[in-house]
Amino acid sequence: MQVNDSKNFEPVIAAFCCNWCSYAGADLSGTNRLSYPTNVKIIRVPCSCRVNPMFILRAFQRGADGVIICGCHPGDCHYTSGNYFTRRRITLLYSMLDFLGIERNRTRLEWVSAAEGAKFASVMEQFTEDVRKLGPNRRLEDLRCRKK
Amino acid sequence: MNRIGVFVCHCGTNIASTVDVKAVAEALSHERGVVISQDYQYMCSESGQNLVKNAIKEHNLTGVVICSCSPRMHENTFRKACSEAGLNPYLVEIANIREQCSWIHKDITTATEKAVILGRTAIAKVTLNTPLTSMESPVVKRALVIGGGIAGIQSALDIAEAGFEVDIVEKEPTIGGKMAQIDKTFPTLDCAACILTPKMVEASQNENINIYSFSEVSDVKGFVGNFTVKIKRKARYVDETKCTGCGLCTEKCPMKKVPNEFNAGLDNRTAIYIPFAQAVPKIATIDPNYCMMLKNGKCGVCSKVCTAGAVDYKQKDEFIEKKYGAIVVATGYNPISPEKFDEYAYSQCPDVVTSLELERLMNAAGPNGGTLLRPSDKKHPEKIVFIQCVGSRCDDDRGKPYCSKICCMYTAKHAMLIREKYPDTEVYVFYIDVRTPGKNFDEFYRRAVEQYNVHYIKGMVGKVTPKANGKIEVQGSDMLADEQLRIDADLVVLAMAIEPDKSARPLATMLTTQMDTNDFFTEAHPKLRPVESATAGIFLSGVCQGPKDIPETVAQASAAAAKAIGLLCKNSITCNPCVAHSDELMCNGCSACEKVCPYGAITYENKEFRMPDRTVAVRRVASVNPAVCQGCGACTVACPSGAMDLNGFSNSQIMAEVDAICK
Amino acid sequence: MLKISLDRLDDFFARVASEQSLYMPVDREDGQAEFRKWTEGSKLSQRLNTVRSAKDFFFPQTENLVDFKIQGKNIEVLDTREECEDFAVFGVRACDARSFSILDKVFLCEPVDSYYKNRREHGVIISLSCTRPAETCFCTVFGIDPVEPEGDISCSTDGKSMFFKVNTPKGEEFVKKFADVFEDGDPAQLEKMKEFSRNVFKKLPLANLSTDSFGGDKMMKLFNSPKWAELSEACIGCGTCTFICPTCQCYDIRDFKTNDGVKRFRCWDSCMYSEFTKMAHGNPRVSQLERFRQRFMHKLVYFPSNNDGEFGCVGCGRCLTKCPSSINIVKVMKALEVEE
Amino acid sequence: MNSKNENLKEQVLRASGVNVLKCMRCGKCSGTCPAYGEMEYHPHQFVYMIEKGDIEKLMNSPSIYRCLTCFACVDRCPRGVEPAKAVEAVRLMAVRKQDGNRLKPEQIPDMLDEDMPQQAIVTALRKYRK
Amino acid sequence: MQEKMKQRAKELLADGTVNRVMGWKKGEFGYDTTPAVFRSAEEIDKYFVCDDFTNSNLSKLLVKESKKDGVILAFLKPCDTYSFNQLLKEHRIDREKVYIIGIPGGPKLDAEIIKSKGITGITGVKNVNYTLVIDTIYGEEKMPFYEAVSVKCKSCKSKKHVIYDELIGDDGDILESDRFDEVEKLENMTSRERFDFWQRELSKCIRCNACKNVCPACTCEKCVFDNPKSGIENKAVSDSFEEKLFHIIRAFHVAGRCTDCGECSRVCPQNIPLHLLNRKFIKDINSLYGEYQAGADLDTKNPLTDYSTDDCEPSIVHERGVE
Repeated sequence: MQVNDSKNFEPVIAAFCCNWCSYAGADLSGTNRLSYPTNVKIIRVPCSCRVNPMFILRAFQRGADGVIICGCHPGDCHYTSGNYFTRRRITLLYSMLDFLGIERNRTRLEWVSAAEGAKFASVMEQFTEDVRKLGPNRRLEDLRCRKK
Repeated sequence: MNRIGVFVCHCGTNIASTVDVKAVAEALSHERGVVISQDYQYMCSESGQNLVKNAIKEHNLTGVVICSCSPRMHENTFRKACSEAGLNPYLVEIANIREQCSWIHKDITTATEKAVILGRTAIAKVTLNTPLTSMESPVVKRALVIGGGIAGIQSALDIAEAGFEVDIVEKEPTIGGKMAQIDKTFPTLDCAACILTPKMVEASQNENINIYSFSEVSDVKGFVGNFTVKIKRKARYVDETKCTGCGLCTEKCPMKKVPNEFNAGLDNRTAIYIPFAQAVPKIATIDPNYCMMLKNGKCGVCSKVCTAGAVDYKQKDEFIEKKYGAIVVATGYNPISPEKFDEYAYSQCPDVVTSLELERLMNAAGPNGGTLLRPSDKKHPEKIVFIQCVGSRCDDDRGKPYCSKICCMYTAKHAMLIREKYPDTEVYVFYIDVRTPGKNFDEFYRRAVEQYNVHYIKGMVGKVTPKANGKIEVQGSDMLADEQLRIDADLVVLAMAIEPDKSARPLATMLTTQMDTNDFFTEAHPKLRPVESATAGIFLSGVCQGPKDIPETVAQASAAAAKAIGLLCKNSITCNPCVAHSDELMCNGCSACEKVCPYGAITYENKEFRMPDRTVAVRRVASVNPAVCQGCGACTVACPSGAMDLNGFSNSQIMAEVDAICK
Repeated sequence: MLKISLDRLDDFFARVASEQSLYMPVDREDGQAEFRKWTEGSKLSQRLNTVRSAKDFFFPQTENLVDFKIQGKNIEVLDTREECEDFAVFGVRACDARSFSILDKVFLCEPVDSYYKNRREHGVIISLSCTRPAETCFCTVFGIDPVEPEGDISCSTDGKSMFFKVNTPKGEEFVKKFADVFEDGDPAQLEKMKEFSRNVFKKLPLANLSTDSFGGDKMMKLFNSPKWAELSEACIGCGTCTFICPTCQCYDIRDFKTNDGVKRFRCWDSCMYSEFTKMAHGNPRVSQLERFRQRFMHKLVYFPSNNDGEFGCVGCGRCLTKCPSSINIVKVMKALEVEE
Repeated sequence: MNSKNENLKEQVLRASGVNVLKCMRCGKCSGTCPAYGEMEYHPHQFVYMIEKGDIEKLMNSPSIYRCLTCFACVDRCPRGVEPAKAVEAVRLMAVRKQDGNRLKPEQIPDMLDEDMPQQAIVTALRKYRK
Repeated sequence: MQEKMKQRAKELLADGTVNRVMGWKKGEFGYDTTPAVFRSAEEIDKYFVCDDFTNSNLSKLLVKESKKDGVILAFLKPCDTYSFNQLLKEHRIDREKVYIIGIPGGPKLDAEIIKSKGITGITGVKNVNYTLVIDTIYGEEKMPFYEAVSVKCKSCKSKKHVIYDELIGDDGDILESDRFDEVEKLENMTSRERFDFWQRELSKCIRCNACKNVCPACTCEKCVFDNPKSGIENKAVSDSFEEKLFHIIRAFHVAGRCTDCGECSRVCPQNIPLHLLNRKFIKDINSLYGEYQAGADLDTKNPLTDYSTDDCEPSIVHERGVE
């Protein structure tokens, strides 16, 4: 079980990955045995543009300490334009979260192609470290869901 | 009540060595809804699949979770297996405990913990899965080819050969396109007309092919397998069914000062005209911009001389509507205008010509009957300078950022042909790079240099100045010699960049296909689906997708045809059931979803609804065409009311996954 | 009569707060007042009323009823109720003070609402008489004397001292507990002030509002009045009036899925909401007209008909100030009265 | 390449705003240059040498004063590289090093010779001396 | 002005151009005006009002009204015409059913501001040369007009009507407003300060839904917060997370559609500066994707349903301003 005292803090990280690039990139990092922290749990979505801001907030509500969205590189979207919409929506959402005083490093958007297994692993490693430094998510949590 | 079966795969030792699979199966057996939780050596093996199938029957399962390798590997395998056992294939979820767990984590305790969470997440999702059925949508067994150049002709012939009806829509009075204007083809130097015109005739005679010349596509509705296309048949003022193509009218027409497009404007034609001798269909067309009868009602000569009584000054544009199963886009290209490049003096000097003009100057059917003469004084040019990359590889708005691909080769061709026919002519080619990737291409270029002694100069021309003595001073740099050259030439030939035809952009909008910033159609995948557009049922043929030479164009045309044939062969199309759908009761009709849909899958209709307050109201609501939707989900986020949801990746499913992960 | 001189009032607050929670109206930066827990330096607001009423202390917007702990396939039920600690609310105006008699009728009749009861038993209401009413005040219409407010203890000031009148045994106990801070005082001056205040109330624009047209016996006539359509036209269906109302008492019971089970809680609900009392077939009141009518019929007709003629409104005027469209019970009463 | 050159290159790039990496070595700049014959290093070489970091060679070359700043190369470069601006930046570097050493009007008559283009003199007057 | 409006309304009713008139109705105390539909000249004579307090935006009510039979006349202030246009763009209003008369905008007054100055017992308010003369039961009070101007009018963005059938009074211009100043002030705070600010403000929320229900951009047939299927439905705040979720999602849903009419802040019973959330989105959209004013016209694409291939990356959020 993950222990959430500040000394031994293990962040919970939700990673939304698009099926065509980033999920395949994650698979590749697996195939190449490139390790990244166990804290990262992947949710498969058809396209990064499927990620509703609701999902991100839901994750924070339920106890996630960081949320990362991964999609195809701009221009490479399987659905031609999905990730362009993602980029606008998520930029604005992250900016709003920042405006509300939520720590910036809890959210991230990365473009990871199916060939970038190594990038996937290093992005996850880095993101987990950044979130770990921030400590548990307290500014956007639902107390009713806090782990005892 | 859910009855879920969990099956944990060892994948030999791939999973089992770092994940305690038995512990995972045990832990997941306590999850709500789980009635059976088992582990097995190789779940994807036949006996593994049988294990799952038997469990489905024995426990009457309503959902299956396989903890194994990536769904990208075996999701389909397990879906098929479950389907065979009578469970809807979309009630299967895969927990990826190999690529995402056993392969990347070393510590067995934490890896097992993570595997349990991934399993739990899949269980949370499968609990909300609904059975999905793939829709079938019928296919109209007819194809439309837009554009009647070599690409369109080839695609049409191939589709027709396979036994399907094809319509070609060509905006000019004849099919043939740019290839009809070309003299010889590289690298074989065979005559373009000799190989193209038989194909044109073949197209006109094939009973499966129907040519709508002098026509344009004005509206496209529908989706893969079932497009409804409105075609505008422009008035040609000649009855196609009556005209025999005898050409008498063109001889008698008093209006003889119309620039002849076919000869790149180097000579004139009449107001009623047949573009060239081998035109298909060979039918006269009246140019309303020049015809005196149409302009001021005075003349009528053609009508008088026509024995067939085909001339009809009262003809109007007509619209016809037809259904098609597949559409092949072959709208082709045009060279860009040299007007913007002042330094090359194109507009100041008639002896600065474009390559296409040179093509006509050298053509036996051209203005000079095949003798190469300067347009200005009809003298034989003794020194000819070719300038490559005019407007290609250009970073500013005068030109195009891409390489036009064909110029290096046709310039070599021109140089070679000139040196062959007129050995006393000196030929210089200014180039940046000579690009010759293709079968026999480099050999061809080397032949021009070695055998025909064409002077290739690495460098660009900076300035072209027409001089009083009729010579043209070409000032350019020779970068290898590091000197500036001045050549007094008699003829300067500009290898203009090519650009997609202007009709392509509005067409792309009608077809809801994507284009790049240069107006080339975007293929569905640059490597793996190069002849399909991202919109299902629309295929790309020829230069409309990117610069190509003739063999490449023909190859792509046939490939596009093959794709279209593959579609037309089917009686119906099975659609991916993981598509968006709108809850009409919640839809506001605001059009946000429509605007983000890359496929044009969303349409609106006004429907009558019984409202919660028991009144009846007509509301504008969205509906998704499942045959067109590809399931990206962009609309689900654009929709503020949440009326749009995506099958297989619904809001509630994803949120359940989030909950399970964060638990 | 018990009194504390005004300059020693803060000492009194500090004394009470040292032993139990004390809430009182304090000013916010935006010029409105709200009940806050007393801390060192808190200043009693001079405003007439708080945005939210004192009902919140006894019937909070949300409260947890029971927890279910779910582990695998097992469900464990956890009663989360605890005995409430003693607390006092100071500065409750006459209207809010009367609201408790209305809420009590709802929550303390059989079956008794143990959550509400628990808080009522432990909370002392110290009311404060009004001297400077607002134009929106119409408590007198419902027979409330703003100068002699109800509550466990009622306070009035003569400008120099705060006088305390004990009304209930709970109040008696409270006064005894803090007996050391009170002095004895002569309320003569106070009576004069009260008389003055009563006269001010008579001058209020809504002082002459009549309740004669309302009550249980006119139920069907009022229900069928054609006026509702026009009245409800501008209602945007928000819950502002309900949530700031001291007497609105409707709630919904809902489940919240936590990471390890379910929290069953209740939260205020508003009859103005389209989702109010939603059942399998939907909300029985399908239009905003019906929902709008429900709220005022409840306050002016249904409630009095079930409760010996007592109206469900105390005339605090909050809905008059806060309604986004400025529609309110007064406009409703006037419109329906004309018809009468 | 030593670090000093890198530093100079950095300065030239910053001062000129030119992106030398956009050059595709077509030579059109040199093909169009009216002062080509006067120059030791030609416009395309300027671009290439700046890319290599050979700034000092350029600074010491009279070429920098032969450029007429006619901007023909800027106008015609298909890649938008703007060689004249690069030349100008190198010239500026050289001049800055010479500090206040400027051309005075009275010095001009001595300098005039047959070959020197009028425009070059005007430019030199406006700019600075060798 | 009011008389002209009444006159014109009666004319249009009489000649059958319209069968209803939407405007405002007098209240009890001279400041509490109610949006109302008038059906006859008598009603107009008796109740119609347009004064310094008629600040509510009528556009949203036209969604419902334009579904009824006949044409309705609506008096729209400049800011209301933006909302109207935006609703038109989203196919929420039938243009044919509405006859718009553009009327000059504010500045309109906010009675709450007058009351917050301690003035009470109000029975009438008059504007005498930009001094408010307030009758109260305690006697006459005075205050400068501009001190009582409502928050939304203080940073007016435009006095230009973007849609109308006719105008009463002159059309104005788009203004240079300081409406982003407050947003900027917050942006310049530290993350912690911003968090504290919003925690303090949003914790006041009682989830009355007034902001949502009054908002002309919130015209969903069924709001996600009322829909049990959405997974985020809720009736009352139960945890500090809930009100953040509500306001973030609401602001996000109206992003690119919010015309900055300021109704949300006007109606908030707790005076939460909700408009700052919307303005933050507007400011971001303007600076990242080019100037965009929702409702300004019917053609420009909503930046959230549009894109450019060279849009900035979200990391821009991480790079600018103070953490």
